[in-house]
Amino acid sequence: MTNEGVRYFKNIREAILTTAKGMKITLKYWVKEPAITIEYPDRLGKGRTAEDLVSERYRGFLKLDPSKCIGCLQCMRACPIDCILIKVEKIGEERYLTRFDVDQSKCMYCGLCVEVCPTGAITFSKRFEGACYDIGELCIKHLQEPVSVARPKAKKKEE
Amino acid sequence: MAHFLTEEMILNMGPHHPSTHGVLRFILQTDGEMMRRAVPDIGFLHRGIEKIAELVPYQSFMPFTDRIDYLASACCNLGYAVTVERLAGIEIPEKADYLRIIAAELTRIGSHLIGLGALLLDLGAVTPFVHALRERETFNDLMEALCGARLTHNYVRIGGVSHDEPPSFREKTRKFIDHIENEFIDEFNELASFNTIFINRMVNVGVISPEQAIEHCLVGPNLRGSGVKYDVRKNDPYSIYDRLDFDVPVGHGKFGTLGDCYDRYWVRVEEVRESCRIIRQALDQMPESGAIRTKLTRAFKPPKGEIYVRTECPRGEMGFYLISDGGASPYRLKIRTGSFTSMAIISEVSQGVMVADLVAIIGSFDIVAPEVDR
Amino acid sequence: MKREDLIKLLLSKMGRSIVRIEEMPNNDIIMEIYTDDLVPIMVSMKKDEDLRFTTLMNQLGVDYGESFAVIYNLYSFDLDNKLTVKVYMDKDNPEVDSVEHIFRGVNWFERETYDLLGIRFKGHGNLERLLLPPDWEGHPLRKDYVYPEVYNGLELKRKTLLEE
Amino acid sequence: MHSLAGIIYDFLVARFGRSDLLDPLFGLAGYLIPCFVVLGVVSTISGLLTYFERKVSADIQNRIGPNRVGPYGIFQFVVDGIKLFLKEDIIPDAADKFLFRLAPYIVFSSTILAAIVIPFGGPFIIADLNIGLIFIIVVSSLVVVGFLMSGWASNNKWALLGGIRSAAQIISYEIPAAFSLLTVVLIAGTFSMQEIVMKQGPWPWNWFLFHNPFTFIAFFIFVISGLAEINRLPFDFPEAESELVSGYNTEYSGMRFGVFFLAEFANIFVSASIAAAVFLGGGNIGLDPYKSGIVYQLLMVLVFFAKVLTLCLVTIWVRWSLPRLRIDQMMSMCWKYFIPISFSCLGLTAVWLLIFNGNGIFWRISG
Repeated sequence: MTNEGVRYFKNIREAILTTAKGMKITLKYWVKEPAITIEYPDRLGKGRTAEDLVSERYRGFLKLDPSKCIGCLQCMRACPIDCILIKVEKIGEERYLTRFDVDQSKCMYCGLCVEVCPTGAITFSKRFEGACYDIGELCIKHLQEPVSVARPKAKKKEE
Repeated sequence: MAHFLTEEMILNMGPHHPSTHGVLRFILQTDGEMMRRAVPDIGFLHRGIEKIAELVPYQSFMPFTDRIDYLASACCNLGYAVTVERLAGIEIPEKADYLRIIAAELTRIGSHLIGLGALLLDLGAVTPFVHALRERETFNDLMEALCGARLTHNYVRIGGVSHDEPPSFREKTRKFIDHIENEFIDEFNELASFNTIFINRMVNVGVISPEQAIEHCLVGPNLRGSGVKYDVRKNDPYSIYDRLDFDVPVGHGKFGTLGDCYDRYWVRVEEVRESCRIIRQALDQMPESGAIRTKLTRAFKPPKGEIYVRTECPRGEMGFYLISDGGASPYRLKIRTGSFTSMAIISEVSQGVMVADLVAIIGSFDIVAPEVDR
Repeated sequence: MKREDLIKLLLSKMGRSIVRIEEMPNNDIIMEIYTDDLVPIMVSMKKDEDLRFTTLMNQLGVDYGESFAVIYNLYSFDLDNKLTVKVYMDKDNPEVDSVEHIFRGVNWFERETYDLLGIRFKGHGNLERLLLPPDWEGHPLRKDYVYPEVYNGLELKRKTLLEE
Repeated sequence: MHSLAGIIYDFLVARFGRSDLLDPLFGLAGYLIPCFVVLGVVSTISGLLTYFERKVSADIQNRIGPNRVGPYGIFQFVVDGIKLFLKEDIIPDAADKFLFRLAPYIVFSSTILAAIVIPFGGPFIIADLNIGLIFIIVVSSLVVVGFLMSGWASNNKWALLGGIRSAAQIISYEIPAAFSLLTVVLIAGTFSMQEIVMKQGPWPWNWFLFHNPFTFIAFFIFVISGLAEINRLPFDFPEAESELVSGYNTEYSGMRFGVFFLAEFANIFVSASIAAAVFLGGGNIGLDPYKSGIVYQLLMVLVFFAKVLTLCLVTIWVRWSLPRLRIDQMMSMCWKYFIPISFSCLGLTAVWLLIFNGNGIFWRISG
């Protein structure tokens, strides 16, 4: 009986003590600790944009520098889900890039295409806001008109 | 005595229930609040990752391993990379090894933070969950600086890692693990783990004896919660875990019976501390500079063969059984995940508990639905 | 225990059932046995004092083209040994004995293998589809599986934006 | 006659003159006007409490909380109310339509009914019933009817479980709550709320809270059982969003859900005001509530609301600190701990009063 009785009061004491401890911590946060929320997107602070929030290596939308692209199609092959479509056509002597489309609605931002690019033509931008009304807008056509491919020869000699 | 006619109730819990992490479904057979049986119904997140593996090249499969268990993507990456490397006999640079371990253990911390927090959220305590997420935010920032993604890291590559450490990564990581180890866990314990209400909810609920746990192929923290001292990182070390000194926390019936929900919870809390220790050692030992990646041939093809490699993910052993026919993509890749077997044991553990206990049991197993379904 | 010793031990204990036994990468041993001997071998694996493979870590089915195989990964907590057991079966009638009554945790593994590869397990209590819906046709992990285009009136292939 | 209705009656008579025709109207107005005022005040306060709940939880969790509508987002609750009004009100096909529609109003009105006998400080009490405390205990159990009704009428198993849970919970916790209120009745010797307030004084040592150790315990038991009766977090079983989806109000949407929501926060206010009036001296500042000037009367109201607000904030604070119990633990807590303790508090207070001649612990300084 005494054991039971002792446990009865011990339970009450434990309950009060642990509850008080927990409430002390929440009180500390209530009174003292400041909020860490970032008020995205409209109150980021002066002159800050959404793209400043992310780090240097952030993997956002893909970006193409057509002047560097040598049309080697490695990124297209590396892509696990085939969201890049490149067409290279020969017009006369020159090779032209006629299409460079990236389907950002399918892209899973794995970075394999950026990794294999020998010239650094395809890179990640910091843009991450992809909300739009029509999913077709996410299929980004990087080239408006055919662009002649960069010559890889200079690079090859360096190597 | 009058005989009351009672009727059993069939309750459908999920797939859109607040406490079925992800998209799980249980068919509950209850007698009022008391539960007779809970039959799990899985497959809502089945994406056929094993089939995808047979279609894409070895390197290109890496992003898909992120999606096996999205809360611990670096650990899954590591497991797959180790499997392929062991089969193909690829040596990887020392620094890459350390970076991998740091990423994997940071992920383990991040994953456990969510696991612990979500369990508390299921039991009605919202504040500890938000506090855990606050800490996870730091982890997300660290990983973002390291590899550029916050959730699906895709950091590890076959033959190394994708990026070298960014500037001031070591200091930031040290600060983070110091904060977790010295301040956050203690506060979290005081706020939640040692609360009488929480203890009463968790002890003597969902008890799994060591024999039962082995019989049902439980792995990871759920097995260790039952008192079986088994950790792949210790028993079958991969990467550089054999160079690092850490303990394997096991459940010992801290407040109640051995193998109850509280033990599984407590093992996770302790594992966060151990991960902090591992990261600290890895940061100390990591070379200042060096190669981070072994170049593979463009069309990488491992030799013909079969291999089964086990790695330790936050939810337990993640095994990759890889069959290669010498082609560019795996012939067959079986991914054995921890949540799969934990999910299978639920119908046995949940006999005769209350509906509220089922929520605690699911939470204590730390089940992530995509890992069950793959 | 060293791998060579374990192979010798296994050969001496159950040599008659073993088709092939050899080393496997990652410090593992692969042992191919006759399909009919699966249950007695699994029982002795678990019960034998020298082997004590108390837990079944993984189970999978494979479509090898000309035949099916089921692979079991065993592990012994006490002796820290790993073993991979493999049984082959006929392609036309893939059927093997269930080991559910020996290792209870294999229940869902067998259901998954049945679901994805169509290998039937004799003596399994509840052999139903696990991951796929009950009215799904075919077994996706078979090499000759043709991906369906429509399921219950639902179009399964999403049109890519790239195809215009 | 010392009552708010009397004062209003006197004022109206003085303004419009006495006539046999208008006399019953004046008498009715004396009750109806305060009723509408209190309805408005309680609704506004419960709206404000939703704002406080969100703001306090945000502060505790390192977040910001509502901050867009009005200064510091204080008008958030108005916008929320408008949103709920505009939402589609869905009644499930299989529901019992009549009961489904009726339930929220029963819950809300039973909450508001208790406000009739709450002394808001000074003369501001709608009806100073001589059985005020009993009235509160009786009326607050009516909530159960509404909860059960909504749970049953929704024709949803989760909702039904929530309704049954609430019945079990509220009925059990009535007992310790009533017992702890009775300890005060023993000391005050009356059930009238206004008189209970008047028997206390402006200073803490005049309050019944510090009258003797047993009322001190009784206060905490009342506050905790109050939490259980109003379904706040350590005891929010009827809702239990992670177990029962949303409990009894799973199927409700639009303004019907809004009424439930409002009732929940009105409940917090009512429970806090009972505790403040009975244990913490209510709006007593040491002056006669009926004969002092209007400034002092308003000061009394201010004092009362300060105490109530503090208690409300504590209620919110508890919610964001603790996990939820399990239903059987909640029951055993009630029957094994609260009822015996509150009962012994009642008995020991009686003994105390006998031994110390009706004096409290601070009887020397409190005079």
